Amino acid sequence: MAITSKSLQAAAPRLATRAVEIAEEMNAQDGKLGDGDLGVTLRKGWQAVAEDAADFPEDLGKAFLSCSKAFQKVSSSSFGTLVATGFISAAKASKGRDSLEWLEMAGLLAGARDAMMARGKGALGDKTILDSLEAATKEVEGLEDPAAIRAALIAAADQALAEFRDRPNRLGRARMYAERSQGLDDPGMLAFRRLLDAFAEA
Amino acid sequence: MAITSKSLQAAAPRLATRAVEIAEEMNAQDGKLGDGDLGVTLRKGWQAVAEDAADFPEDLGKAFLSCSKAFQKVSSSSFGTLVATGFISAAKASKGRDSLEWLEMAGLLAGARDAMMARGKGALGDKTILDSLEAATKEVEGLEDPAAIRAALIAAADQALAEFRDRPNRLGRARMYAERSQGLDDPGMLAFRRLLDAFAEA
Amino acid sequence: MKKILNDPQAYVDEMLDGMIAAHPEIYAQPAPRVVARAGGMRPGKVGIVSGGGSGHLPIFTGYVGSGLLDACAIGDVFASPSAEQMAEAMRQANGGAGVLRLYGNYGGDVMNFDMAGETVELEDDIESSTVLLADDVVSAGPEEREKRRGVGGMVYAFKMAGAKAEQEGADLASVTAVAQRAADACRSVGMALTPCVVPQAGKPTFTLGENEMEMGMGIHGEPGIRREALRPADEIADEMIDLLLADRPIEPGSRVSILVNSLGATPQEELYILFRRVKERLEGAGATLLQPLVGRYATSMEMTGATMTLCHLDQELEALLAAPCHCAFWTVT
Amino acid sequence: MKKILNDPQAYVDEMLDGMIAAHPEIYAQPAPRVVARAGGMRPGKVGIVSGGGSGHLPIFTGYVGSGLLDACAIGDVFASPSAEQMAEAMRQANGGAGVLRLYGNYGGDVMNFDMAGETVELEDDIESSTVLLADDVVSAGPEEREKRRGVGGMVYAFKMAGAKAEQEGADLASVTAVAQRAADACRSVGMALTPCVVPQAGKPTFTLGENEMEMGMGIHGEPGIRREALRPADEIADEMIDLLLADRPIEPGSRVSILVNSLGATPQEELYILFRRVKERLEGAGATLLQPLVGRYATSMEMTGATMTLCHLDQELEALLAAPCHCAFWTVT
Ligand SMILES: Nc1ncnc2c1ncn2[C@@H]1O[C@H](COP(=O)(O)OP(=O)(O)O)[C@@H](O)[C@H]1O
Ligand SMILES: Nc1ncnc2c1ncn2[C@@H]1O[C@H](COP(=O)(O)OP(=O)(O)O)[C@@H](O)[C@H]1O
Ligand SMILES: [Mg+2]
Ligand SMILES: [Mg+2]
Ligand SMILES: [Mg+2]
Ligand SMILES: [Mg+2]
Repeated sequence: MAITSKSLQAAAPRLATRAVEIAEEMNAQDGKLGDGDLGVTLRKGWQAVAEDAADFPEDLGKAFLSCSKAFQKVSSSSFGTLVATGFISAAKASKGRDSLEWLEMAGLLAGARDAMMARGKGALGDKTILDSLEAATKEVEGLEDPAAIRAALIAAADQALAEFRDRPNRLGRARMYAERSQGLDDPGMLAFRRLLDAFAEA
Repeated sequence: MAITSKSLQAAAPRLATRAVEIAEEMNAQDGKLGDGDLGVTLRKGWQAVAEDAADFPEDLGKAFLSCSKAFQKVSSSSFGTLVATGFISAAKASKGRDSLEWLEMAGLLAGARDAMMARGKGALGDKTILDSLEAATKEVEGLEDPAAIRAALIAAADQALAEFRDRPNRLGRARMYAERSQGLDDPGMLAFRRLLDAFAEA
Repeated sequence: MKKILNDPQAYVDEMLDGMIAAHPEIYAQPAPRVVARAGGMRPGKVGIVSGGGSGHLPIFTGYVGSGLLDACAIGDVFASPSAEQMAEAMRQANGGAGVLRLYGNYGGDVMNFDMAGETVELEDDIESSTVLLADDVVSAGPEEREKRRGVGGMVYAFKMAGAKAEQEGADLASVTAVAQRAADACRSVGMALTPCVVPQAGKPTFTLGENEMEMGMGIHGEPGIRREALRPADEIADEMIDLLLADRPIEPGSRVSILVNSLGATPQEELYILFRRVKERLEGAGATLLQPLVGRYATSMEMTGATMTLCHLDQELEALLAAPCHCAFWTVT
Repeated sequence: MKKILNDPQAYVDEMLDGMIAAHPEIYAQPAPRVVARAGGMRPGKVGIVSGGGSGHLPIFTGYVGSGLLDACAIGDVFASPSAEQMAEAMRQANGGAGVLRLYGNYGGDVMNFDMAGETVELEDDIESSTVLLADDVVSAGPEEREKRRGVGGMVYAFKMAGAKAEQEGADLASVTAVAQRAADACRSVGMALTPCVVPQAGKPTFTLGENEMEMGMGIHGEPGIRREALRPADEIADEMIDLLLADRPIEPGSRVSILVNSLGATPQEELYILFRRVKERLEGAGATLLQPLVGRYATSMEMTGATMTLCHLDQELEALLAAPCHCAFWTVT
């Protein structure tokens, strides 16, 4: 087994369903210190991906690009743009190939992390989705069994949340309220964790 | 004795003093249904007349014109303009003369009433200063003793107030609140009455 | 009172100082509370003066400029200027060809302008005429049209009469006739959501409930026709257009302009939302809509609400509306 | 929520429809939420695009017009447009000579515009550049200038870069350089008295006491430097000028322009009261004040408050500021 256009196609509706389920919780979490649109962003973005999934080309690079386009079309909030950026990085990494090995997952995550860092001018430690990706990259390094990768991702996401919960936000809207952000989960990090449940069911 | 530039000169400071005394009461009365500036108008207007009084020319017509100009200079509210208009009418009536007989008082009042009616497009019965002037004109008709004229003016002013108190305002700002104006003295009519006290002291 | 000011008594004079300091190439203040064109009066041109209370910028003083007014007298906030100030404005606007007094139908203003007219006719030998705007349809019935308040129609009348007066050879009679036609062509209506504060009074001009609006309210807070819960923009637009068309219907082939005006705080965004519907309605009624005006053309400081003025055009008025003009608030090239 | 609207979700789209219906000779909407010049793009001209959240008219879309912007992408109220909309705006502004992205420094906007730039560079072969406005002096210290928010400085940058791009032979590098110089020349500061309501949120962006003001507040209600009792206009003007001059002093012989801007509800009258003092201060500091702008140039719907932008001119910027331009909100002839 490997990561293919078909497997993306299969995952898309599950992620969209999960995004719908968590939308309200994510809006609320984002609304505590931000503009409360994260749930909408996730729902619209993943639904757009799911809608386009039927037409995903065989070329995995192009399939990832379709995912990016879908997010760009419907979302303009930071998280949507960052996800779209992550997909572009994956598209570049898999350009011209029909599949990636599971072993290459760590590389995909690291690539997305770096691209999103460049896009959002963020740094590790700012308490954002970047920190979740960093933890995930480390955790899946060297793994090639999808079930193990799945478990590692969840563990990494939980661990990042726990590690950063009491630290202040240094990026995004919440940074204006750095103090008040201590004790609150970063909404983007929380969203990452919640979305992984869709993989867990697979 | 007669009405001369000198007698106007003498009356001016008394009226100014009286206007200062009643300013607050008149602002309050005007403020009930209007813009609350009647006291200011009276105070500024009569003070301007009193200031210019030293330079009143002998010609009674020109002296009345000076009174009009003084009011025009400092006041822009309806009452000020109407008073200025009344003075113009008196100026026309006494043009080229050094004095008027007291017997001519009724004619002066009637002339002022008509000029103010033309200026303000008002009618008798609208519950305004015009109704006070109408009553005054009738009451002083034929009188030639200043003391009798004084008493007649006061009686007329009181009588007009009593007659119109419970009727609705049909002109000026208060007309917008016709019903609420019933039971309230028209501020312009009240001002006319109060200013007469300055004559009474003379 | 959430206003940016120093001494409330100085509100008008400091405002005028600032306005003239900001646009010295357009405005001058030759006497206190009298604003005239910076370039002076062109000899032989019919002068147009207006005036009234402060607090309505760009009305009145803002519209002094080429193709518009020649001079204005301006009073305290929402109060008439004095007759003497109006007389001075007329002197400033005297180019030897007569002066038109063009302003809104408010009792105090009318008395003072009439008196000023008599003064300059006598003392300065200035021939003059008067045209009053009485365009607010809810302020009096059609049988008493002349009693109506003057509101947004002034904007059209200033523009059209102003353009006419710039024409070579236009005399007082023809400028007056155009102004009267423009005034007669306008129908206006307003609605309000929140009041403004007159600086010298220091309190709101009226109060409305948290979710209330008043249809038909005047620009100084004069009572309208109905208080009710705030309605959707399209319904507000519909009722305002209905009121305007009931007073003067659109005839087949009519050419009209409309002013969708903010009283101050209502943002441009919301004017466009209203305009969107207004345009549908007017075109639906068979009119051709020309040169619409959407913005802050006649305000009441920070009042929230909107007014609409429908101007029924004829060929000359249409051309005059399109003619060049320039002031700090309106430039047509 | 005392706003005139229909469905809050439709606020932006109905506003755009109305705006384009009102000024079809100036604006077109070739794709949803993308506004371009009605006349299309002149081949060979460098394109200038901007964009950002709605609710700031005339910013952003209002400044599409000759001598100004070529296209804009516009998001929901106070929210970034999507990267795809920005890419489309760049396509519309593509005359084959490259496109400058000129906009305010807000995280979401920057991410999306960067992404859009990469997209059109790859897919449409459009060369492009970026200049960010970061002019709000209280939003970050001088050592972190690049982190500042972009506010009223946009008005000057649009005007100057827009005028440059109209010049025959101006290439992307020179238009970008002028835009950067204009951006670097601007210093801004704001203050607020009352909030606005974002239609989709339905509640005020912040709360201030009955008699409170906040100095330094951002146009979306971003925290300022101090809440305090409302002060007199001259003191407000003084503190704002002090903040601007502390960040960049006036040098002997300096030529400057200033924008005294209403956030929406603050009336023109009060801007002039502020300007009166501002002019005294700037001239007192030895500057020559040129082409001041006093009005609603960058708003936050019905917010009450004012912003000031001081623009330090050089010879070219001064000429570009005076060059002709035309949009629904600003005409220079
Ligand atoms: N510049 C950035 N770099 C990395 N992550 C970011 C950045 N900005 C926001 N995020 C992440 O996105 C989340 C917020 O997303 P979203 O609600 O879409 O942002 P907004 O509505 O403020 O544009 C944050 O919790 C954070 O994890
Ligand atoms: N058109 C008019 N004709 C006659 N009297 C009038 C007229 N308008 C107002 N008045 C009188 O003036 C008084 C109000 O004066 P004032 O306060 O100066 O008016 P305002 O402030 O409304 O212009 C009224 O009480 C009434 O007696
Ligand atoms: Mg958000
Ligand atoms: Mg957002
Ligand atoms: Mg009064
Ligand atoms: Mg008054």
